[in-house]
Amino acid sequence: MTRKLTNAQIAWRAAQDIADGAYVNLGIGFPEMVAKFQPAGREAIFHTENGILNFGEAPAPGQEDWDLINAGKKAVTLKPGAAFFHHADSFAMVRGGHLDVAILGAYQVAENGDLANWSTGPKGVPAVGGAMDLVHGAQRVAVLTDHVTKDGKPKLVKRCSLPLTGVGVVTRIYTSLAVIDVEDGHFVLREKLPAIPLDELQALTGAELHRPGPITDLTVPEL
Amino acid sequence: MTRKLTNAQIAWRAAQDIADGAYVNLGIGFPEMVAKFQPAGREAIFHTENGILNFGEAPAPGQEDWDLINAGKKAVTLKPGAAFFHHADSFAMVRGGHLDVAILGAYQVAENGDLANWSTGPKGVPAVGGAMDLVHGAQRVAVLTDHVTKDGKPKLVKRCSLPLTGVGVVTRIYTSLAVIDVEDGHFVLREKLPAIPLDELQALTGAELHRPGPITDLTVPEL
Amino acid sequence: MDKTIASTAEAVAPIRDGATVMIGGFGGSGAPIELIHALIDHGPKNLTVINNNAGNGHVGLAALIEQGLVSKLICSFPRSADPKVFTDLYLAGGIELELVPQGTLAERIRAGGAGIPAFYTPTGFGTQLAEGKRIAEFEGRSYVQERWLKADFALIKGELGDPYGNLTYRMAGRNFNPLMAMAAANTIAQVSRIVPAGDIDPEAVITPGIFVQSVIEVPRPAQEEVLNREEAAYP
Amino acid sequence: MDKTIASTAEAVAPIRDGATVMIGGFGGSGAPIELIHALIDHGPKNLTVINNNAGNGHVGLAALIEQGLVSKLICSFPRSADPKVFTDLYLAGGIELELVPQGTLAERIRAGGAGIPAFYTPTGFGTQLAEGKRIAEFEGRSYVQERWLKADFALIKGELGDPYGNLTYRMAGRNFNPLMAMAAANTIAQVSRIVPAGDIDPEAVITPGIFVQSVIEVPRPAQEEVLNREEAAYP
Repeated sequence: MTRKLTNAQIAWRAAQDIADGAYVNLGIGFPEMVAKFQPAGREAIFHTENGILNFGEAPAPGQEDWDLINAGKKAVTLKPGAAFFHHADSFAMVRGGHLDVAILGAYQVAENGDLANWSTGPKGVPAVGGAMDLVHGAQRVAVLTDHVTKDGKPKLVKRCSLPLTGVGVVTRIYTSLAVIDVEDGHFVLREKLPAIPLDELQALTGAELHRPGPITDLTVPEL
Repeated sequence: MTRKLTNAQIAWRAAQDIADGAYVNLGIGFPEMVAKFQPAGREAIFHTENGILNFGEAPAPGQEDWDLINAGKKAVTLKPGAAFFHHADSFAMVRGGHLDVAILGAYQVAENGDLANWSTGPKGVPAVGGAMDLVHGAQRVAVLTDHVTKDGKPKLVKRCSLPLTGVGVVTRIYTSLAVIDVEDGHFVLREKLPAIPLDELQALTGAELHRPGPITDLTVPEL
Repeated sequence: MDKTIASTAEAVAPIRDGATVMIGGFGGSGAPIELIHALIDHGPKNLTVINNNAGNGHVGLAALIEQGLVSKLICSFPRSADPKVFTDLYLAGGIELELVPQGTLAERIRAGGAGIPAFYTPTGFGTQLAEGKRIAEFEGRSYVQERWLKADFALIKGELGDPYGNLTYRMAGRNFNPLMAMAAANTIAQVSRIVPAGDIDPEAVITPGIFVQSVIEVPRPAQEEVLNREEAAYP
Repeated sequence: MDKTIASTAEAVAPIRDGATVMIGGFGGSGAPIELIHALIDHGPKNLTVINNNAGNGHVGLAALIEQGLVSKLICSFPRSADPKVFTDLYLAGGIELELVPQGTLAERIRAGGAGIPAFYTPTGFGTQLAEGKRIAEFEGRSYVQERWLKADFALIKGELGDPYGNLTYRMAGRNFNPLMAMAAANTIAQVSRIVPAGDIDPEAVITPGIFVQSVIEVPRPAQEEVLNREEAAYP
């Protein structure tokens, strides 16, 4: 039985929650994978900070147009019904609450919804991009993450120790082991891998997992 | 000898100070006449609050397009090089200091540059339009006005008694008798009609007319 | 995705008593006359309306006011060639007026759409229209704090629309329409023509569809100025 | 009116030591490479540069930094495929960095252009990037006060330009360019083609000419991404 979801599987699970017609911003990197798992019959319109709505997949190699890129500076294509706009209008969409879902990566998420995903501390060159804007305004702010760090420490914590991206902003967390909502300052467990016992999941989580309702099996296809 | 300029002559005089290539907003009504006296060889680009740059004269009767109007809701035409934009961009041009000249009418102008031109008091329906915006941001804010009210009272005063449009905003006043600058809280007389003696002009003005430099004859063609 | 709706009546049906409704247009240019008339037919009461003006003659916004559906108007310039409907009601104490400088009105609406709860502007400083407002100094100059404006609905008028809600506008009919589209929870756009997705060049889109909830085709829309010259009245 | 200028060298000649210069583009898209290279040839020192990024490889903004002309950078994301030039200089203490969230950067630039000295945003509240900034509550939610950004010069890249300075942009090359045009005292635009006045549909103009001081035609402009794949370096 699956003991841990791959990044693609986490992205697949997140994609199942995107409603037909939703406006969605996917963070640079791993969250970008969500786009390819959009369920059939449900159309999501993807937004990128640098001024495109309704862009599509990467072009074939050699077909790139470097004025047609996403926030990760990767070449994209357009779908019918696309639109271009400048950066102030783009972030009006974000900050003004017009996006339905923003999906980001995380270093840490706290049970009060605080997110840390832009800086691992004072060393190196700091860079924030649009993350601090994206956590405000979208109706749902979801996080995709491994349940623990590479050395096995919890990424879901009582309080973030790393520099914050936003305060009380995360609404749902899709991890390699579970689906967890943030409600009233608590982690609420919604789904978990059948192979992971509850006490083991709790031990890998830095704050209490509340269970006010039923816990569904987290089942994801092989990808 | 001319004892008083007509409105057209006041507008003509104001037009002589508009430099080639200037971006200009003309207030509704009497200031709109300035456009037709633009000196030959000097091109002014006219801005209207409702979102046009580089509009031209009224179309022939019957040729009006009611989506192509100015801030006074009069039909206009376009010149080559025109542009349309929305109201927020239009007032970004105004408030952001991008206009060279705004020319407005006045009920009263005070020697400290205060302008009252939107309300004659609490009775009736108040209406302000773009006047309070236009007095901020343009490099020069000029006023066109009769020197006195219909019943002979000064319109150039020590302090405005009517509700203000803006505080310390007017830089030059073109009246039916004179051209007066506002500098350091004083009226500075620059030009006057030769037929009007200085003491008579002072008597028709509600605050002292300073004369730090030469006073030129205000000469305007018959129009 | 298909945001198109068959009729103006269906489009305005969700607008309830007490709603705040932004209505696009500057005077008659860009004014969504057919949507306003559909709203009159629908008949919600105690509306707060945000528009630059207060209507003209007996059609469009003036007719909405004349039918007694508007309890408050937020505008910059409630004068026109024939502002009798609003003037009479206002002087009789039958309608509340919040007067806002035109540029501040535009910026407050944009702020509502952009998630900016407040901003500072030089406009209005030292005037009656800044009374009671917070003042701050930046680099020695005084500014007035103004708040965002949002609405439950926006009724706007575009030229082309597509099923995604992307819009273009006709000449200076643009005015407040793109801003109001941003600032309303539910933006209803009448357009002269609905075209298939992809027919509007993505570079030519003025209002991206994310700001629009419904699109209704109204071919050959009425111009308020023309209706008033014909002395039309609605209903 | 004719705002066209014959060469990029002539266009950037007024830029002096210590100037604040906004440079359009997001990564390489919409980046005015030829204007930046002309600025390197011109060679003013101690520039403060505002751009979303910190350059990539050894061309464009990265080359400007590599030549030692930039003393401060205001940006949101100083990372790229090859940010070595900036990274090395920053870690050696040779360049000052003001890090600004991307949406706040865009809004601060727009505010500079629109005469809005300050505004409130939810972005950054409770984070390091809001430290020392004024906080205010509106309807129970906390917001950070941010100030406008203006510049002495903006170097931007358009697609079409006309003698009045009206501009269009190519696809997502639009990004920060129209905002920077508004916020700089002197906006210099390179365009792929200068067309006669009237050739750009007034409804298709993205940057009205009032925001632009000079227009230079640079046919077939270089793309940073392509130059870097060729491992180009400037000068």
